[in-house]
This record gives sequence, structure tokens and C-alpha cells, in this order.
Amino acid sequence: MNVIESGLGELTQPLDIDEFRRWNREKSRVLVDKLMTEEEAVSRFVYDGCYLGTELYGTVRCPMTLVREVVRQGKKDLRLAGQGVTELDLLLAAGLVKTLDITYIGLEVFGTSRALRQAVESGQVEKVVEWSNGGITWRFKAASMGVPFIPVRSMLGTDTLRYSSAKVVECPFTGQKVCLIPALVLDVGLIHVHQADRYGNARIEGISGFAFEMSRASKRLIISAEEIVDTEEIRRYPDRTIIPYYLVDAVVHAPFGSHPGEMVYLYERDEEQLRGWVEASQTVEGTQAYLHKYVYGVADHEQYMDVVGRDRLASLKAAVEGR
Amino acid sequence: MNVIESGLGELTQPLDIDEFRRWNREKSRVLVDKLMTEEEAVSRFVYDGCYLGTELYGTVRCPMTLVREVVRQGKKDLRLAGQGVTELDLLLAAGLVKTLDITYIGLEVFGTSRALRQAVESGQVEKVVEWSNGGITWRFKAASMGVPFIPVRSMLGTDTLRYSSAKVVECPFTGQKVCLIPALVLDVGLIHVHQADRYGNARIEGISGFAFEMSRASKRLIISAEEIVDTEEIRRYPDRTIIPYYLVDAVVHAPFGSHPGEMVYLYERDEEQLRGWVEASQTVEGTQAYLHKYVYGVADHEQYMDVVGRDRLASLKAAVEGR
Amino acid sequence: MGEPAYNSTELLICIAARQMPDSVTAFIGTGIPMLAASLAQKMHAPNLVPVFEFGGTGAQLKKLPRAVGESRTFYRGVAASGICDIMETAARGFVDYGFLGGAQIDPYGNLNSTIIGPQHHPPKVRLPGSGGANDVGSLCWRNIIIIRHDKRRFVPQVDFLTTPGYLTGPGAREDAGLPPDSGPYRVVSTLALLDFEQDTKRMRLLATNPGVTVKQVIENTGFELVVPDRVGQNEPPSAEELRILREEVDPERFYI
Amino acid sequence: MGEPAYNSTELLICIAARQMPDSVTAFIGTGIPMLAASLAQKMHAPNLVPVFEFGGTGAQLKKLPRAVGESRTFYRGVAASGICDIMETAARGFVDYGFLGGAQIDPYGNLNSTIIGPQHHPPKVRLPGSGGANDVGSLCWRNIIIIRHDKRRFVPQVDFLTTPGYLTGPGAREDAGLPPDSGPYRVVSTLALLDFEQDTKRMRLLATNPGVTVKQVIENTGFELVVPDRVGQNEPPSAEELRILREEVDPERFYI
Repeated sequence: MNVIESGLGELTQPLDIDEFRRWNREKSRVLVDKLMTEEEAVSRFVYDGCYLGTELYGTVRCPMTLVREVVRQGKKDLRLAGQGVTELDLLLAAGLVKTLDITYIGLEVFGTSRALRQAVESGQVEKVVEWSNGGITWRFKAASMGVPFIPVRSMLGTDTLRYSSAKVVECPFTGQKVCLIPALVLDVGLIHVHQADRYGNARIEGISGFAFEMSRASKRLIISAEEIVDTEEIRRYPDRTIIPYYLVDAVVHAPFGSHPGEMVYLYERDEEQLRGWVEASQTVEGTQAYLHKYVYGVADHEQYMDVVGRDRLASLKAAVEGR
Repeated sequence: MNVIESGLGELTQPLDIDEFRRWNREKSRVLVDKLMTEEEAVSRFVYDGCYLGTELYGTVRCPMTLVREVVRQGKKDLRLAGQGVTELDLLLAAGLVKTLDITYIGLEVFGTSRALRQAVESGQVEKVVEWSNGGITWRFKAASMGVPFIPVRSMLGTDTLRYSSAKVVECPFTGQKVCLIPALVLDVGLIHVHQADRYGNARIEGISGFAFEMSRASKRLIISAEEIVDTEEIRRYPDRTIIPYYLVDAVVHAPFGSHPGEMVYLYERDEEQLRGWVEASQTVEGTQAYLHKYVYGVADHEQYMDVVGRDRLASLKAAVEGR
Repeated sequence: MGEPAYNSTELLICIAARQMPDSVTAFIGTGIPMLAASLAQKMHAPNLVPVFEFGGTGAQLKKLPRAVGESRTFYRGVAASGICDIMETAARGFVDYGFLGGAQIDPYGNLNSTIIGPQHHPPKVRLPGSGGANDVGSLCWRNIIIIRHDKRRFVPQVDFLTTPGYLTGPGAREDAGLPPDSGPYRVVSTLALLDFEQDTKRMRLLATNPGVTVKQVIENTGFELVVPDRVGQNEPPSAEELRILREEVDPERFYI
Repeated sequence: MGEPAYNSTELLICIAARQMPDSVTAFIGTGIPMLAASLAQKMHAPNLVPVFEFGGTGAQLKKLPRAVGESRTFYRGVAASGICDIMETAARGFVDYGFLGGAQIDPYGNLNSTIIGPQHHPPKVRLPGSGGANDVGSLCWRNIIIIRHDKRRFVPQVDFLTTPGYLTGPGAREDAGLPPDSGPYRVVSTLALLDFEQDTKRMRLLATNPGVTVKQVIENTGFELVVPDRVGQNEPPSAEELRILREEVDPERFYI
């Protein structure tokens, strides 16, 4: 294949679809109970140096309970696929990130991320490879399709491509230039959902972000769920399952698992705590104080909810708009 | 791009993604009432020589009311994407097909299709290009992604590829050989769904086949629906919309629109009539008699239901299994 | 008590069902594979996960599907998605077994279900085409081929290579770009059970069906079979297999 | 009666909103684009269809979204899918308008939101990165850039080309493989409204904001602007625009 341009960025995760096939061949096809605590899920499946990904984005349906547990356990040298606000900011602030396939890490309306600036400008994050949001999701999509790449018409002509690990080739059918996006297989994916059964069959309400693609691009997949439902319910409406159980390694019951972010139809985002993080993260001391209060200083998600305050959580639930 | 092998099959529909973009740019973004009769929908949007596609497959959620109308209006020289049982068999039997991108046309458990044999072996169908089921769907998927091709690991090493219009190249990331499947943009797509509003926002229950991909790969899209629902219902559950209105050109209300096939949760398939077609299609006379009884001889879908018999239709409804 | 009477379809179903271990995923097409999967699920493989081309995953096969997309392919399943999801699940290596059929098979397990005759178009005889078979044959780990056994079907070279077996022999699948370690696993024919020799990837006789001799198998095969010194004998359908098949799998006698 | 008082954010929102005709689809990012789309929908463009990156289509923007994926991006929408569907909808040519911002812009409308300084890693200043901007800039038909106007931002060459404008000039987008006839359409800055000259694809002054002179615009631009003989003047926000903006679009004063 005649390559016109190759991005300078390294593949921070080696690309081997056949190895992914072999891995998937070994995964169990049996319905077994995977319900466990976040402590157990993270200690069993997340490891130093692994390539980690989270879904969704910003303050929306992020796997915050799982990410806080990763920080609590101090899993380090992480390679990350980055688009996020509060979730990746925590990992960066805690100094756990070694390489970054970045698309956007910022605090949206609250501005840029101090944690990102500190970690990247200091060189603490050793490698940074650039992508667009579409680009990184298409990487998951390629992996989910079991192919080494997919062509897109984005990123072309830019430094985003130049500092990515994408390539430009000529389409053999039309002669037009297309950008080839290499597949990204995660060692571990973390996804928070509305409902799951104890085997891992999972459902999401509202927009589905990139849960479909990322769940299928993960060698290990940890699901946290607002609600654990009976498999009978799953079998009654099989068309609502977005993640089938065989993809899943652990199921964690985590009501308010996206807090301080939101969960559509269930609870609103917690403006006060989000602003609290923005402020705290401006300084090293503030960052440490925040992490101590909400992560290191609490044993688990139950205690986290106590610290946040059950009344406050109830008020976020009450604030939800209808359909 | 260094091409290792090129399928001998012609692209029976020219491949031009930029032209597809220009076409889509002109489609209306406004919510306008598109409810019309099948007669109006087919006469306005289906034309002699157009490239036509149908979804789903076999005896399941096929757009039979729309296909019968195409036959009734005698739209000819059709180019078709083929996987089907009763729906494409009718078009072949009526002698309306000029070229065929085929994957499977047969009567499943009832055996091979006489209509296909006659039309292809006689040379009446002028060109036949081979694909796998995955292959033809990936063609729609490529178009739905707005790209000229996608790579897959199927069809490689076979005559199916040799007589397709796919190509084999070396992956520039891994060196492995992959099959590139060219995008297929339909002039007209026909899809039957459970529910739609009058603007075209549509829902499907149970498996979704390739409705997502094909709806997004069609320049014109005619939806027939078992039920017309209020847009209020669509807006309450936007995550259940599989086809958004702006893709749609016409909405036809067609209860039992998949008959003699089935519609999950609504009615069972009509074994008797299916077997009737299998038998009738063995001879020219039988075929003509069947077409006369169920297509040419009835004015519209309402009359079709009368001919089939309202009691029989009611019994198919009654036979449905629960969830 | 003598052995129970059975017909050849019932025998094929029983032998095919026995090839499937428990706790695997299997890509199920119309007809005999459906019955075999259902029989296996009710006999020795309660954790068998059927996967159907147009989106059904993990259905409980209480009633027999009559088509690959129909309601029963996801009845009480764990997921009902679409064809791309299923094919791509196979591409990712999640589908252990596939079932294939065809009008012709060659020594390497390549299959033809497209045309009969030397010319592609117009052909002497037009068959239905690949359907999902090429994808199944390309992407599943182990494929079981179910086919009537005679010289017209077991041919030295297929008229049209619709679905890949081992292509031209060892290494050929990998050379073509197909996923390593995948390919045909067993041939369940009306006369025998066969597999493919490790070194040559040529079809090998494993066991003959009840009442069938090795000689008969050889005579009805249009190419040279690998015949080992010891050839086994397939057990006829047991009374239990037949009871379940007739009373639970296909009580409406849609197929058998 | 004098003209109503307004702040610079309100002015940007009003001018951006006026660029959007009715009955178009618009890819909406966080912040000012959300307010502009909402204002347009309530003023002159009741059929404006907002499209949000992570899946929302056709939401009724009764309440203002605070993030690109949040509930309000599909509140009473016609569809709620995922990011691939939205990006690919843009790739197919279904998204008419996009909104972009950045830390730097060059004469061809190329944008930088990745780093400041000459070196990619480690950088002098790390910015958030492309996010969806590169996709929007690549795939939507017409892009509206909203940006503060000063010499640090309007530069001859961006430190990092995050999001494509017209790249190096006429034909360069097409040469790079980007879809024909797409690209930057307007720049709505704190000082002026600008577009791109047809022949050169260089930024051109269309109209100055209230109280701003052409000279001021030129002085605050770090490259040579195309300045036509006749430069218009943007109308200040009308009382009606301000009322809707303050009372209906952002009554919680989240942004303004």
C-alpha cells in the first residue's frame, strides 16, 4: 500500500488484530456471576503500565467510581486514550499517566486543565499522540470491527495528523486521498451504564457515546452500573442490550457512579463539586486536598457517597428533567 | 495504494462519495409531512434503471408492500443489491432486474429460487457481481460512514472475491492482506419498520438487520411502517430512533407490510402463502397466476389484505409469541 | 430391544450436535445447524451460545427458528443487534463454531454454493450464492460442514470457490490474509465424519456412519481421501437423542 | 431611548446567531455556539436542527446545555445515537454548519487548539487538543469560527495546525483529500465579522463591530487582512435579541 504520509506519533499500544482474536478466543462464553466491588474489579484487572480507556466524556456518564478506585490503588505508568474532563483529570493530577493518545482534555466551559498542563509540559507524560474525537473513536471502531484500520476523511492536511499515528493513502477505487486510522485495542476499558445484570449484559439510556465501539475494543472490560437488573429483564428486551455479557469481566454496582457528573434521566451533574475541582486543581495543595477528601481518604464508593452527602445526592436526583 | 488483487466484477453503481455528499447537502432538514400512499411513494421516487435495495432478509421485516407496488408499477431495468427470499424473488419473477450484486437469493428451508435461476441462467439479468452477506452490508456501512471503502478480513482467497468488485491490498500498519469493500450508495432504499412518525423518524424492535447502515447509504429512502406514531412519542425516547427523519423521503402506513413474512412481536409469518409462492414459482404459469392474484390484480395494500383475508391476518397476529 | 429407527436427516443432526462442546459460541444457519445446536443445547451443551447472522445472540432455542433472521433467533436472547455486529464479533474472534453447507466440496474443504459449470455468467446452474457462508468460513475458528455425500458433491475441484476451506493447502489461508488458526474442522456427511489432516490440510476419514463401509465412503468421494489405519464408527442416534429431537427440538416436524 | 447595554459575549452570540439561516443542521460545541444556536432557533431559525457530537440530534434547546454530551443535547430530540453516527453524518454531507474556536487562527482560517510554542513535546503550553474540532473543520460544509480578536490570536502562521481551514490556500483542502466545497465560512470575532476571499481563500473583513474602526481591526490582526473598499458595520444586539438571550436562552446566566 503506497503511503503518502505517515504520522510521526508512535503506536503507544502495539497493533495486532490476530493477537486480539486469540485473546478473545480465550474469554469465557459462560454466564457467570461477575458482580464484585470496585476494589476487587480494579485490583484484578487494572495493572501498572496497562493501556486504559474510559467512556463517555466530560461530565457525562463517566466511570468515576472506577477511576477513583484506580487512583486509590495507585495503578501507575498508565497509557491512556484521552478525551475527558473530570475522569482523566484525576488520573493526570495523581501522576499516574505515562503516555497519552489525546484528543481533548479540558474542563469545557470551565476552561483548560491545570492537571494536563502540569503533567504534559513537565514531560511527566512521556509521549503524547494527537487525534480528533472522531479519530480516537474510529480507532475503537476499527478494533470493534476486527480490522487493523479504517479510512476517514478527517484529520487530513493538519498537524493533528502529523503528530498522530495515522497514515494517508490513495483510495484504490476513486484515487482520492484518505486518512487511515489504526485500530486501538485497550487492555482495560471502563464504562458506566444505567443497568446491567450480574453477568454483564448492559444497557444505556439516552446517547450512547462510544460505548458500543469501546466495549468491543477492550481486552478487559469493567462495567459499573447504576442498577443491577435481573437477567429476565434483559431477555425480555434483548434489543436494548448494548454490551453483551461475554465482553465483560467485572460488574460493579455503583449508584451515582458518574458523580460529580450526570446520568441522564437519573441525576443532574453536581455544579458545586465540579467547580470545587476546577478551583482545587489550580494548585498542587488544592489538588492533593481534593484527592485526599474524595479518593485517598475514603475506603470505597459507599463512603464516598457519605462524604459527598446523601442529601446532596438526593437533591441531584430530584433536579432531573423528565423525558 | 498497491493493489494485490482486483475483483473482476464491475461496480454496477458508480462510486462517488463527493457526489453523495452533494446530494445529501440538498436534502431538506425540515420536518415536513411525508405520509403518502405506496402508489405515490413508488411513483415519485423509484424509477426505471435505478439502483434499489431492500432490507431485511428472507421472510423477516421485508418491505413487501413497497416491493409489490414496484412490481405493480413495472419499474424495470432495476439494479439490485441482493439478499432475499420473497421480496427479490418477486422482482426477478416479474422480469424487472437488469444487474445484481448478489449475496444470497434463495428460499432458505424451501430450497433454491426458480425465479433466480430463470433470470440469471437465461442471461436476462445482464450482470451478476458476487458478495458475501457481510460484504454487501459492509458496502452499505462504508457508504454510511461517508468513505469510499472499508477493509474486512472476509472474502479473501475465494472466487467470491474474484467475481466481486472488491480489492486486496496490504495493510500499511501490519503488512497483512486485507480485502477492501467499496461503498455502495443506493438510489432508492426500501425499509419496513415497526413505527414511524409522519416525518420519517423510525423505530425497529428486535434485531435491526442492516437498517442502520442501509438507511444511511440511500439517496432516497422509502419507509413503510406498521404503525404511525406521534412525534411526541419519538421525542420522549430519542434513543429508540434508528432512522432519523432527514434521511427519509416517504412514509407509507402499511400494517402487515411484511406479509407473507413476519414482524417480530406483531405477527407470525404466513407458512401457507410462503409455500404457495414456492410452488407457484416453479412454473411460468404459476408465477403469473400468483403475481396476478396478489400484485397486478389488486389496486393497493388495502385490497391485498382483503385478498389474503382479514381473518387469516388476524390469526397470524394471534400466533405471535410473547417476549 | 433393537436400535431405534431414524432417518438420514436425524442422523446428520445427531452427529453434528455431538461435534459441539459445551460453553462455546456457534454461528447458526438455517436448517440442520439449527436443529443440531438446539439438540446439543438440550443434551450435553446447556451453555452453548447460538449466534445468528442478523443479530440474535444467546437465544433459548425452545422453538425452532425457520429462517436466520426470524423472531426465534433472538427469543429470550441476551442481545438482538444487527448483521454488522455479528459478523464483526466473528472477526474479533468471539465465534468458536460455524456451520456450512454447499453443492460441492473439495479435498481442502473449500465450498461452492454459487454456480455449477465452468462459466460465471450466464451460468449453467445458478445457486443461491454465498450468503453469510463466506464470512463464517473466513472468520469463525472452527467450521463444521454438513453435506450429502456423493461424487457429484465431493469433487477434486469446486466449480466456484464460494467459501474458503484451506484453499490450496497448508499456509494458504494465512497467505490470503485470512485469520490464522481458523478453518474447516469437521465434515459431517450422510456417510461419514471427516476432518482435515494437520500437515496436508486434506480431508481425512474419521468415522463411518452406521452400516457404511470405508469402501463405500471412498467410492462416493470424487478425490483421494486420507484414510488412516483406524477408522472409527459413528454411534447411531440414541433413543434419548431421538426423543429430544422429535419431541422437543422439532415437535412440529418442520425439518425432520 | 438609547441602545441597550450589552457585554462582549452577548455581542459575539448575537452576531454568530445571525450567520445561521433557518432550516439547516448545525454541529454545536460547548459555550457560545450553544447560545448562538439557541438564540437563532428562538429568533429567525425555528427549523434549525442542532447536532451534538456525542449523539444528540434535533433537540429543542429549551434549556442550555452545559457540556457537549449532556442530557440537554438530546432533550426532546428526534434521535440520540453516538459519536460515530454524528461524525459520519457530517462525513456524508448532512451537516451544514459547524462552530469552531481556538487559541490561534491564520489568514486561511486554520486553527490551533493544541499547543503554544515551537515544539510538540514537551510543549511550552499545552492546550486541550482538537476534540471534535478537526472533524467539524474537515466534514461540515460551512464553519463559523468564534474567537477573541488580538494579535496573539490572529497570527501569520499557527504554532500547530489542529483544525483545517483552507490550509495553504486555494485547492489545498481538496489536494489533502478533504471534501470539496467545505471550509471556513465566517469568523465572528470580538472586533469584526470576516469571511474568506473566493480567489485567494484569505481572510477578508466584512463588517466591524459597533464602535470598532477598520484601523483597529487591522492593528489587532497579525497578518494582512483583505480589506475591501466597502466594509459594513454590524448592528448591535437588538432589544429583542438581548431579551431572548437573557430571559429565555440563558436565564441562569451560566454563560453570559
